[in-house]
Amino acid sequence: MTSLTRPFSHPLSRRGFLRGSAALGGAAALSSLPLGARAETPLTVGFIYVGPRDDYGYNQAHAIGAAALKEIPGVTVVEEENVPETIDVQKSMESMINLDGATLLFPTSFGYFDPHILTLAPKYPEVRFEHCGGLWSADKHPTNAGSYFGYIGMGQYLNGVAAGHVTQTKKIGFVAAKPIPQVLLNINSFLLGARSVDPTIMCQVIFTGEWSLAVKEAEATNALADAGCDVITCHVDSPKVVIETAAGRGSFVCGYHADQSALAPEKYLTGAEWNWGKVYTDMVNTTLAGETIPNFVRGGLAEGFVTMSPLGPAVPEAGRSQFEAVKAEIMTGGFSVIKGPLKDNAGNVVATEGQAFLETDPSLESMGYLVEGVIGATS
Amino acid sequence: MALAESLSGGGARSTLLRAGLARRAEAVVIPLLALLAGLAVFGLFLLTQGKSPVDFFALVWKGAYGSAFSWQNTLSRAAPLLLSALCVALPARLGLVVIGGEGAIVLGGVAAGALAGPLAGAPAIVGLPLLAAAAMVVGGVWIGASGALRHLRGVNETIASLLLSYIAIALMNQLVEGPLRDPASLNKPSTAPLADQLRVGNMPGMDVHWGLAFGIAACVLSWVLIERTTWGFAARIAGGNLRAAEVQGLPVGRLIVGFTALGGAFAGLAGFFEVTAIHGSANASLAAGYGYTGILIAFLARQNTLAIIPVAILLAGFDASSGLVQRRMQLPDATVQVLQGLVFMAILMSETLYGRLRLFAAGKGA
Amino acid sequence: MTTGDIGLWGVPIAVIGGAIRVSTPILFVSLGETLTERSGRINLGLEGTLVIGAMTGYATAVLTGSAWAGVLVAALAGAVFGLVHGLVCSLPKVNDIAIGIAMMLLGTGLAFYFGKPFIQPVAPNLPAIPLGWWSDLPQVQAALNVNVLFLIGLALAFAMHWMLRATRPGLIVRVVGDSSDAARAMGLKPAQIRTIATAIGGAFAGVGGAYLSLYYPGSWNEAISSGQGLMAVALVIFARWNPIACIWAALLFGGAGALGPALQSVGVTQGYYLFYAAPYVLTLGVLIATSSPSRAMAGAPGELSITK
Amino acid sequence: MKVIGQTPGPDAALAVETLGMTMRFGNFTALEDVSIRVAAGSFHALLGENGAGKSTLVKCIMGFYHATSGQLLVGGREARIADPRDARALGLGMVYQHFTLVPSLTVAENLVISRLDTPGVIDWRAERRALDAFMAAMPFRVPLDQQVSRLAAGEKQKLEILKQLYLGSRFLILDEPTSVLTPDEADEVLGHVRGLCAAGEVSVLMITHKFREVTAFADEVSVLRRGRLVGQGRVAELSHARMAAMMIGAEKEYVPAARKGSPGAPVLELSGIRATDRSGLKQIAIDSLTVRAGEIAGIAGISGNGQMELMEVLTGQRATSAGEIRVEGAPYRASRAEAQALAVRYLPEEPLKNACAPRMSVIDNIAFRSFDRKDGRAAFWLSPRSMKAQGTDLIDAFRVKAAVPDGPIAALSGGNVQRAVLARELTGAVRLLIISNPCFGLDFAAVAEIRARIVAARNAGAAVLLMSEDLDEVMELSDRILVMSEGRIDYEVAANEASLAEIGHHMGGHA
Repeated sequence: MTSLTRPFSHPLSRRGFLRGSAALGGAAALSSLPLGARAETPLTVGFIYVGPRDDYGYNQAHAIGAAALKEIPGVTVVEEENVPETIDVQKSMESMINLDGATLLFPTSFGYFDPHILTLAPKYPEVRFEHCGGLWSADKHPTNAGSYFGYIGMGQYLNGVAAGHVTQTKKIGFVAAKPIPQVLLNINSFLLGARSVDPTIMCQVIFTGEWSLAVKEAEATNALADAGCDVITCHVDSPKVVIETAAGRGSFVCGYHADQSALAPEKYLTGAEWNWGKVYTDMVNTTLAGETIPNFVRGGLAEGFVTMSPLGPAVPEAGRSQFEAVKAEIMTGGFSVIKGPLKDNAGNVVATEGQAFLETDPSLESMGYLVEGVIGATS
Repeated sequence: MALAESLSGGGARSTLLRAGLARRAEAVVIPLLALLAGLAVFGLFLLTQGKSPVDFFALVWKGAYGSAFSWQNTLSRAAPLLLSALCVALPARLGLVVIGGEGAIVLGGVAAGALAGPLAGAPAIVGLPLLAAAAMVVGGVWIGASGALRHLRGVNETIASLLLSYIAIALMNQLVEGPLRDPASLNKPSTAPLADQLRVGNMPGMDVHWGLAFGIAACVLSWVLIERTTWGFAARIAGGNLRAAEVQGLPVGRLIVGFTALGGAFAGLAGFFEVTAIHGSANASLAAGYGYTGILIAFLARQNTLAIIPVAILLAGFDASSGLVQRRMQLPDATVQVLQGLVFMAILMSETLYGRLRLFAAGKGA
Repeated sequence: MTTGDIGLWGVPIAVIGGAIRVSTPILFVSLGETLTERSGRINLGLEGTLVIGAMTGYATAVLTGSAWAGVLVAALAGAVFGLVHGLVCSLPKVNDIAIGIAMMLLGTGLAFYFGKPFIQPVAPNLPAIPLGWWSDLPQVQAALNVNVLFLIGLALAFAMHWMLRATRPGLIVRVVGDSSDAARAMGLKPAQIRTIATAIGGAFAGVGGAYLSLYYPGSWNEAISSGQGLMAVALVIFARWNPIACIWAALLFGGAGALGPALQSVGVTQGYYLFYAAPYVLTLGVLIATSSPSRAMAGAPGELSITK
Repeated sequence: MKVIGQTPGPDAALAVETLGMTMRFGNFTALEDVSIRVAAGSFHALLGENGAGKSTLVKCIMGFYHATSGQLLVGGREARIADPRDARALGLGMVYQHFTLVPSLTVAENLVISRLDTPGVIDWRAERRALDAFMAAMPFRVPLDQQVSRLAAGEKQKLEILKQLYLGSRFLILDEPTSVLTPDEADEVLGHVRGLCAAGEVSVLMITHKFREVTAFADEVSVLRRGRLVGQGRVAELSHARMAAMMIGAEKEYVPAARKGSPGAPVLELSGIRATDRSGLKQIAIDSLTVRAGEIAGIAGISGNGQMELMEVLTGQRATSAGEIRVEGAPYRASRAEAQALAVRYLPEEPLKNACAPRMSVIDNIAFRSFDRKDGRAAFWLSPRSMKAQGTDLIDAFRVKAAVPDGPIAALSGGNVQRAVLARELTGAVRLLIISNPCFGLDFAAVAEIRARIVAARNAGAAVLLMSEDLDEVMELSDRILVMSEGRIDYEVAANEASLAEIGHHMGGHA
């Protein structure tokens, strides 16, 4: 019955985390000594998930990343799942610190940051709190906390490119949990990717209101199929239900969070996946080397934070080549999904001619609109 | 009939003192035996899973009560459970089974979160009591409505309170993501953050917020209300036999609405502490299932509000140790749920033993 | 696939389709609960039974490759849960409502515990019958793509109605549910019969769970049930312990659940939480309207603790 | 479910005989060496006070109990009856004091399901034909499609008997079959039963305590007292006085306290009261009812004619749609404050069910009237000590046998529960006492004592409204007798002018 909340990106730097900005690095250096001193001793890393760790989605993506750490000698991984965003997560973190000796924590849900990590970080200055998608800012938050996230909106854009080549009805669908900026950016990216193929394509969105509720997600998927959407993607915790239901209705699907191609091999076009294994391995290696993880870690496709599932058999040749071209362009940097002229679906201008928002642009984090061509409303 | 009467007639020859002692011993020994039986069955369950019950209970001890930290972990979790259990135990004294405390917690929290905005400038001494009062009023109205429907319309309160809690959670989502949403709460829709002076802190020398003290106080006060005041006595009569209470001219309707509303008010207070001591704003995390755990605790405590205190600490201890169990024994988080279910079943089943154990039979008491 | 946008017509079609899809588990649980309550016992634990059914059904289907084997095992698992509930409640002084809550906790706990390895694998789905062949509209075809279990559920409702009226077991269930004294005078053992009725009711709920995991939404995870089991118990009162009325209650509840997404798809986007809450408000409203403080609810079995 | 094939029932009345039947429960001997013979086709009455062993005897015959020693002969052959099913298979049937019909089933359904050999699938058309044929052959009938809950009490009793005949019983035990019937209904039903005996269809053993019925319908009578057979004989040769003497034995009959004084001013006045009954189908309509200080107004009537609802109206448990209740001239709504101020007290029937909290202690139960007042003012704090002191005193004063005064009242015997309730309700000044069936199911000694206390309250100046289904009780206690039937009071007579026949007639609503 707990409600789950999603992380969001705090795009400030698109440099890889090993190249943290000088200013931040300086701040972080202050807290590096205790960690450095512990470097020779075995490192215990704690992971906390808000849902079940094998949900074919968000939590699983993190758990796979955590599993990658178990290969590193001297590293012990402790995990807890289904921890709600209440006092429970505070106590889980403290328990990992006090009873397991964890010194590096990855509480992976967005809602774990404020107030839970913020309450504990000052109390345990020798512990590093790495939060997925948090709101860390140097002037407000403790230096032993940090945040990391990836620009997965780009992945949804590429999903849209693939979808644009496949859709016959020129209508694609999106099952969304809640109308929050991260989700809105994904919806907009999905549509704009499709519109880069055919500007007449429309995207229908349905909000389920919950991060994980199988029956509502299935109903929303059916409603999209009924409305004529022939490519469907989603932003919910466990995309399995949406993928299977959509494929069952004969729609094509794009994945999210993790690779769901096995669920619908014929209908699966591609998917935006997290690749936390790389991120976590890098972070733990940094810690083991006695260095401090920068407080801001961000990355997208280029940095290997986000990857795309291999293209499915349904994507035509033209789609494949455009997909690869756009992906290559994104990898080189400087790509903008939101660029003018662009209106929202209520007719307001959100980007004027020549205006473009890089994926790292902080204003994207407060996105409150759905772009023209999206059928749906933010409230 | 004749059989039963002849038996009771034959046994009832003992001193009052011994009989009283036997009855009291019965009320302690039977639940303890049931608890042990539940734990034993769970131990067997673990053995079938190839896990060691000894390790498990050692970890539970360590995670729940083994150190100062573990105690604080347990007590922090117990705080909301004490109050939500009262939401079940108080109506139960009138014979009502209310299972919708979750709704009162959630809406109580929303009320506190919503009122915190206008009160942002108020000093703590004014602001906090007002927030608490708002939460209690909303929680009280919500559960009191189940009582009122029961009394006025004969609607079954179990079903009504359940439906009302679903409706409350939907309302909370609608309010927190709609009219009450702080525009700055981007990816986790919430009400505006509380002003600093409206945050409730920890009790001195402990890493446990004040909700625990208020929870314990509420349990004790409820006990005094039920056992030591004429209102409580009237409620016990009504709970013991509604018709008898009516014949006595007792204000049954007012008692039903009053006790359900009081229970709801305590659940609302739990919501207040979640917002002011934990979250700092009202959001969907308020629906954390405390209301449901409260049902469990109230029944395990046999609706005795003083017994709620140790039982809540016991169950909070299971919760507190569940993470450790997951981490050390690679058991899924549902393990503790299985444990709770088995203990709950065992204690409910033990109801059948009252008055039937020879050990406690009048005249044969130890 | 050619698809036309059928505009506002989509709403009623989606609601009908949704009613059929979403109602099946509710129908099964409420039919099972009808039988149990008709025997004078209430089982509030069917939510746990539903989840156990979903898990065991899915796991069996994964392991055997047969969805129908899954349904069978789910029914068995549900029957075991019902049996335990029935036996425990046969003990004197044990509160059937509280035991139901405990069974709910235990059932979901066991289902989550043993269900972990089955979240990932894909199980074969139950077959559906395309009753919408006559229409060119894919929406209609989809809405009328009816699962066999739904049809079985309908048949069971009518069968139960007939059974309660015209068979010896049916009359016995009614006797026991209405008057323990009369039942004892006939030499019947009320506790035994209630236990059997609770076990069969549990089997029904187990099948409802199998529908969730093996057809719609068609996968096993911990969020598979959003309280359908509990709601079904309320719906039995709503349906006045009448199996045929259970069909309407379940369809109404299912249709109301489909209303939110369908309205969003035609542009009604405000207040979807409130749309999602509509079935609860509706159920509560009907309960308030049909209850009375001064007399027992019409049609209520005389021995039922919840209406006494 | 095991299907037991129907034993071809005997087609004529059965003779049943017990030989030296003895039944012990632990140290307690409920039945000692009882030998009774019911000849085939005879109507045999079994008389006895409460607790005399009548129920134990018939339960031994029917297989509910297994007699400690003794034999049972059915149709002249020794029968071993392990359980009621065996009894049924032999053709023995019992009609219970309380109906064993299933209220929500129709008459036809009740009949068919009561059979041992009901087929798994019931062919209703064939069953209906058979039932119609069966009914046609009976001297009285009941509508087959009616729900039992909608039948009148007399019809239910007829149905119980029909059911036994339908089941092929050729020996019927009737356990106080007329307790819920009007005298006219009783005469009709027993007349039919007698007719069946005369026709050789059945033999009957009827438990009763009504001499009138014994004289009018039975051939033979056996009388039990304290588990022993104390008398037997042909009814034609026994007078009522002789039967009473056998029943009561040497025990001194209780003489009510002498009445003192005459009725004073009106205390309770009801006018134009209208309320619906529990089924929601019938109306309670009391146009006018007055009870004066120092009198007992007794309301006679068969159960289910609105007495329970009237009691509920007077206790404030049932809403009225019209009318007014006045106590001492002031409007009365039965709030606790009013009841306390006006000293109105209640003794509802079945006190454990209606006037006590069974799991609370005896002391707590005794405190129900007074716990919230201290020195005449409303109190907030409970005072357990004074409750205990008061409770202990009253337990002594009213001779409540409570081994554990702070143990649950449910552990007490019926008589002691009633004494505890009397202790509570009769303490302090009593201006109005409203009573319903105060002696239902109590033993002889308790009945005498409780009736004496009621008369004492009257003599002390209380106005007493007594509702009772026991006509003897009404006749014995009342100064003035009213008859309630179908929700109305339609007959009133001073006790010294009352005629049993007239009252009985009005109880049946035939006025």
